[in-house]
Amino acid sequence: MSTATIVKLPPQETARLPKRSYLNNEYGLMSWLLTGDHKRIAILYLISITFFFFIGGAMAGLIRLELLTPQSDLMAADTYNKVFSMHGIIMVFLFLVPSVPATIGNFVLPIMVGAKDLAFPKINLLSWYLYIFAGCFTLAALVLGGVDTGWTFTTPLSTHYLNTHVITAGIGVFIAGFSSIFTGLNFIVTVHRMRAPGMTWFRLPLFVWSHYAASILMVLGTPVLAITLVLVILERAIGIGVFDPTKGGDPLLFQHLFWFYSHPAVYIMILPGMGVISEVISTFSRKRVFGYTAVAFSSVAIAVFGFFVWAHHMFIMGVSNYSALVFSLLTMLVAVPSAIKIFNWAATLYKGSITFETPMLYAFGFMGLFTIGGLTGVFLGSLGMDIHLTETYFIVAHFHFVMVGGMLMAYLAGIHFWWPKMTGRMYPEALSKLAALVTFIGFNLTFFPQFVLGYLGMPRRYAAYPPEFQVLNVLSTAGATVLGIGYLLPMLYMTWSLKYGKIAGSNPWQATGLEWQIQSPPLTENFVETPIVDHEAYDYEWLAHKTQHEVQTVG
Amino acid sequence: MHFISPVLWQFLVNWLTHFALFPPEASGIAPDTDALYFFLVLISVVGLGVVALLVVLFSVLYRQERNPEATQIEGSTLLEATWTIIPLALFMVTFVWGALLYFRIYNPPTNAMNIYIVGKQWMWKAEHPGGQHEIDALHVPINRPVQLTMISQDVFHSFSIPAFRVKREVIPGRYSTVWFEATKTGTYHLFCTQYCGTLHSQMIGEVVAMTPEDYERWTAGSTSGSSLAQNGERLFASLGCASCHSGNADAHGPNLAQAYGSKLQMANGSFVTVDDAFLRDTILNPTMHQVAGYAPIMPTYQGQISEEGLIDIVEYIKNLNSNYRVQQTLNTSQVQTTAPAAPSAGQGMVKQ
Amino acid sequence: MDSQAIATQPAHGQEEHGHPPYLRHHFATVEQQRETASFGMWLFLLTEIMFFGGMFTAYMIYRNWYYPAFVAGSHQLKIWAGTMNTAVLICSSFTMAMGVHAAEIRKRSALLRWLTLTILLGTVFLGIKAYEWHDEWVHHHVPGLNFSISDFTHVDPHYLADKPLPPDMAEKTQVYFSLYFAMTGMHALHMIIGVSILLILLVKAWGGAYTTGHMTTIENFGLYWHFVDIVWIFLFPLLYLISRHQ
Amino acid sequence: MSEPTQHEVLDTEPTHHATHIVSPKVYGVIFASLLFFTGLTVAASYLELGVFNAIVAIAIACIKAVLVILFFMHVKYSSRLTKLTVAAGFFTFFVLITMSLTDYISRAWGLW
Repeated sequence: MSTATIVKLPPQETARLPKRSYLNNEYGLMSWLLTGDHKRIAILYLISITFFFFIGGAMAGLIRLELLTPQSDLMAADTYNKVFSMHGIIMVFLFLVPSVPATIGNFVLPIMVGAKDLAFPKINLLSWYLYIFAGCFTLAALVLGGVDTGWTFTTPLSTHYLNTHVITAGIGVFIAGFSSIFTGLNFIVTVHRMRAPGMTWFRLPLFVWSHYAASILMVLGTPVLAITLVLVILERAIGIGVFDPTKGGDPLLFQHLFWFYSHPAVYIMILPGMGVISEVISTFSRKRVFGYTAVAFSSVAIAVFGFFVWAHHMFIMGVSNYSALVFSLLTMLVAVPSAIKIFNWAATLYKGSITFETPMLYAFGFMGLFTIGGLTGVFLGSLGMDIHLTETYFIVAHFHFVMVGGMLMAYLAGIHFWWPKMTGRMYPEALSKLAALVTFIGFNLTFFPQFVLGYLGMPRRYAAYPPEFQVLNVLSTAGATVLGIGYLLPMLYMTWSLKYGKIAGSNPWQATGLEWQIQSPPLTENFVETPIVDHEAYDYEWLAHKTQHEVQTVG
Repeated sequence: MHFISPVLWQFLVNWLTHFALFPPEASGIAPDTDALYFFLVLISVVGLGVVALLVVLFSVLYRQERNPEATQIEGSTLLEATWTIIPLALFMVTFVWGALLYFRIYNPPTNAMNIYIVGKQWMWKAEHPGGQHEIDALHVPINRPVQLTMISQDVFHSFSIPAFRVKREVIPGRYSTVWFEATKTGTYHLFCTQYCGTLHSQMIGEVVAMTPEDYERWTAGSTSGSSLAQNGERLFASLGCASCHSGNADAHGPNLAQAYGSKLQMANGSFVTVDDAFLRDTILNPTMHQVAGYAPIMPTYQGQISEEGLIDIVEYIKNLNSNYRVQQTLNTSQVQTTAPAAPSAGQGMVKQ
Repeated sequence: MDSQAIATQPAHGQEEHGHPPYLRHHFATVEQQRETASFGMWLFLLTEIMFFGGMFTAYMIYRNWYYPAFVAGSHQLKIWAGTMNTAVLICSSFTMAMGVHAAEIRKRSALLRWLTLTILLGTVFLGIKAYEWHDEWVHHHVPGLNFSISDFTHVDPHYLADKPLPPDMAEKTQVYFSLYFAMTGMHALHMIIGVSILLILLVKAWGGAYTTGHMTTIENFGLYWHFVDIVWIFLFPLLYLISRHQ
Repeated sequence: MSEPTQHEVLDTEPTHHATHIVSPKVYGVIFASLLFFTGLTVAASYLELGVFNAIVAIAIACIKAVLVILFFMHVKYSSRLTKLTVAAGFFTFFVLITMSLTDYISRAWGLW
C-alpha cells in the first residue's frame, strides 16, 4: 500500500477551528432540536441513524449467534422470528433508506449546489422528527413484545395469522416513509431551484445527480408503500378485505403494491451510495470522473427503470408466466446502468494520480462487493435460476452484498470523506485503514459462505436448519464477529477524533466540490457570499489555479 | 490429533465430511439448472475479474508516486458503448436461457402423474391419487414426471426441493403447480421457504425418491382403503351434485364426464380450459364461472368443503369418464353413505 | 422522472431586490421563494397521486373480477348524496379558487368571505359523507365490523331489474365496500386535514396575512384543496355510478 | 471545457412569468362546466351504453380533472417544470397500473 498522500493539513501548531461555525453558532439543546440548519439536522440524523444501526446490528449479531448451531437453542423459533423481523425493519427503513441521503446528503447537497440551505428547512426538520417518531413506534413494537412478520409484511400472514404488534410496526414504517418522502421532496426542489448562478445541470457533482435520482424514487414510490400499509393495518384492525383471499381479495396484489415501492427502495438505498463513490474516486485519483454524462444519466436510468421491474420478487409466487417474462427482461435492462457506473469508475482511475486514503479503500471495497452483489442479482433476475435461488440464503447473501457490501461501504466512505468537513477534524488515518480492512475481510467471511448455503438450498428465515449446513454457518458467524469489530472501530475513533483529531482545514483532500471551498466546519449560512460557478465538476485545473491564486494573494 | 480441542476437531471433521458446493443433482431439471448456474458464475467471475484487474492494475500503475500528475480525460463514447452493449448482450443470453428453463419447470408434461399437496401452518400434507396420505414426507417414483398440485389452507408457503431444483409458492385460495422427474433414488430435503409464521423452520420434511417397483410396493402398503376419486365420489353424492350434473340432456348443470382438459365456452363468451384450479374455483365461486347455456343457479360450497375434500372432488371429476355411475346414484336416489361396494366397479370409471 | 425535465430547466434567477420581511434567508428573491414553494407543493401532490393510485389500481382489478358485486354494491349507495357531494366539492373548489384570486388582488374581506365559504362547503361535504357512512353502518355494509350479505341476495327495490346476487358473488361485495371505505375514508381524512388548515388560514387571513403580496401559502393550499377535489371527481363515478341503468 | 462568459453565467431566464392573475370570469366558466359535466356523468350512467358506460364515466372524470388542473390549479399558466411534474405523477401511476395488468390479464384463467 502506498504511503503517498494528498492530505494537506494546516500546520497543526497554529491551526485552530474557525471561530464561528454552524456548530457553535448557537448553544443549547433547543438550538439543535428546533434548528432549521441542514447541517445540524444532518448531525441529528447521523446520531439517530447510528443508534438504530447498532440496534439493528445487535439483532444481526443475535441472528448469527442463533445460527451457530443447527438447533434453535439460543432462542425459540418465535423469538428468532421477531429478531430477524426487527433486524430487517430497522435496517431497511431506519438505516439504509435514510443513511446517506439524510446524513451526508443533507449536509453536503445544499453546499454542493451552492445554496444556503435546503429549500424547505422546516420540512427538513419535520422529516427528522418523523424519523424519530417512526423509530419510537418501531422500538415500541420491539419493547411490547416484538413483531414477527419479517420486513415484508406478507399478507395474509401479517393480517390474520399473527398476534404480535404488526400495527405498531406498520405505523412506524408508514411514518418512516413520510420522513423519506420529505427528504426526497426537499432534495428535488433544492436541486431544481436553489442552484448557485452558473451551476448548470451538467456542472453538478455526480453526488447530486444520484441523490436527485434517488429522490425521484422516494417521492413517487414511497406513497404506494404508505397506502399498502394503511390497507394492511385496516385489514388487521377492522377486517376489510382488500388482500384477504377468504373475502375475495388477492394476496398477490399486496405483493405487487409492496414491491412497487420496495424494489425502487433498493435503488433509493444504493443510488446515494453510488454518488459517494463518484466523489471519492474522483478526489483520490485527482481526475475528472470518466464519462460524467454517462454516469449522471445512468443514475436517472436506474431511477426510471427501477419502476418497471418490481415483480421479479414474485417470479415463483404465482404471477402469470408471461408477466414474469416481461419483468425478467426489464430486470436485465436495469442491470446495465449499474455496469456502466462500475466501468466508468474503473476507467476514472486510468492515468490518475491515485492515493489510498481510507475513503478510497472503502470505495474499492464497494466496487468489488457491489460488482458481486450486482452480478448475483442477474442470477436472480434470470427466471429459471430464480426458482432455485429465491427464498434461500443466496438471496440473503445477494442483498447483503449490495446493501452492506455496497451501501454500507459507501456510507462509511462518505462519513470518512466528509468527516473533516462536518467536524473540522481528521479521523486517525492508520486506525481507519485498519477498520476498512477488517470490515472488508469480515464482510466477505460473513456473506460469501451464504451464497454456497443458498445454492445448497438452505431457506432464509430459518431458526433451525439441517446439520450439514453448520460448517458454512459457523464461518458466517465468525465473519459477523469480525464485521462487528469493523463497525465498532469507526464509531470509537470517530468519537475520539471529535476532540483529539488533527485540525483539517478547509480542504484536506484538495477536492473540487463547492463544499471544500468553504471553511470546515462551515458557517451556518454556508457561504459568505453566493458563489458563482464557472467550472465543471471535478475540474482539478481550476482548483490548482485557485489555490495558486490564493497563495499569491495571501502570501 | 488430541492437541486440537474436541470442538474444533469435531468442526473440522464436519467440514471435511459435509463440505459441498452443490446439492445433489437428483432430477431431470437439475443438470440444466446447474448448467445455467455455471454459466452465470463464469460471467460473474469474468466480470469481477475484469473490474478487479482494472482497479488493481491502475492502482499500481497510476499511484501517486509513479504518476504525480493526473491526465484529465473527458470520457469515451466508444468505451461507454462497449460496456453498455457487452453486458447487455450477456444479460440477454441469461434472460433467454433463464426463461426457457422457467417455462420448462412450470409447464408440466401431459403425462405427469399428479400428487396433491396441502400446506398449512406448519406441515405439509401430500395426497396421492390412490388415497395414500403423508405428512411432511413425499414418496415419488424415479424416472417418471410427477406434477404437484398445491394449495395452502392459510398463508403463503413455498414448496422447495433443492435436490430437484424446483420451488413454487403454495398460495391460499388457488392451486399452483410444479413438476419434476426424479432421477436418483434417495432421501432429499423438503423445505418451506416462504416465511409462514412461528414454526416456519420446522415446516420441513423429506422427499423419498424410489425405484418404480419400490414405489408400487409403498403405495400398496400405505393405502388408506379408498382412492381420492372414490372419496370424491362419495362427497359428490352426499352434496347432491349429481342432481344437476347428471349428464342428462335436460340437466341443470353441465356434463362433467370428460370435461377435464376440454375447452368450455363461458357465458361471457370467453373460452376456458378446464383444469384443477378451474374446477376448484367453480365449486367455490360458481357465479364467476358461468358456463354458456346454463342458468346461474349453482350454490357456492364455500366453507362447506375442506381443501382435502375439494381435492377429492376435483380428482373425481378429473377421472370421470362416463356418467353411468352418476346416473345410477340418481336412479336409485340412494345417497351413498357406505363406501362403493365393489372396488372393481369403482375402477370401471376411474382412469388407470 | 425524465431526463427532459433536467435538461430543459435553466438556472434560476438571482437578481437582487429589496428584501420583504417574508423572504427567508436562504432565498435570493421573492420570485425564487415562491417558485420553490409552489414546486414543492406540486411534488407533494405527486406523492398524493401515487398514494391514491395504489387504491385505484386495486379498484380496477377487483372491479374487473367482481363486476356484478361492484354493481350491486354501487346501487346501495345513495346517488343523490354522491351527486350533491360532488357539486358541493366543486363549489368549494370554485370558492377556493376565488379565495386565491382575492389574495392575488389583495382584498382581505373578499378573501375572508371565500375562505369561510370554502370551510362551510367542506364541512357540508363531510356531513353528507358522515350521514352516508352512518347509513351504510345501519345497513350492515361495513366489512369486518358490521357486514351482512342479505341486502345483495334480495332485489333492491330501486333497481328492480337487478337480479339478486348468488351468495358467492354477494360475498364479494365486501371487496367493493372495503375499497369504498378505504378510498372515501382516505379522501375524507384529506378533507378533514384541509378544513383544519383552512381554519388556521382564516385566522391568519383575518390578521391580513395573505393580502400584502405574499400569498404563497394560500396558493399552495389551493392546490391541495383542488387536488382533493380531483380525487373525488374520480371517486364519484367509480364508486357511485356503476351501471345505474340496470 | 469552454469557459462560460459572465453573461451566460448570469443569464437568468425566468421559468415562471410574474403571477398570472386568472380572471374570475374564467373561474366562473370552469365552475359552470364542472357542474355541467357532473350532471352529464350522472345522466350517462342511466343510459345503457354497454362497455362505454365505464369509458364515458372515466372520460368525463378526466375532462373535469384536466379543467381543474389547468385553470383552478393554474397549470396552464405555469412553468414547464410544473407541467412535467404533473405529467410525471400520472405517468408513474400509469406504470403501476399497466405493469400490474401484465400479470392480471395473462393469468391462466382470468382470476386466480
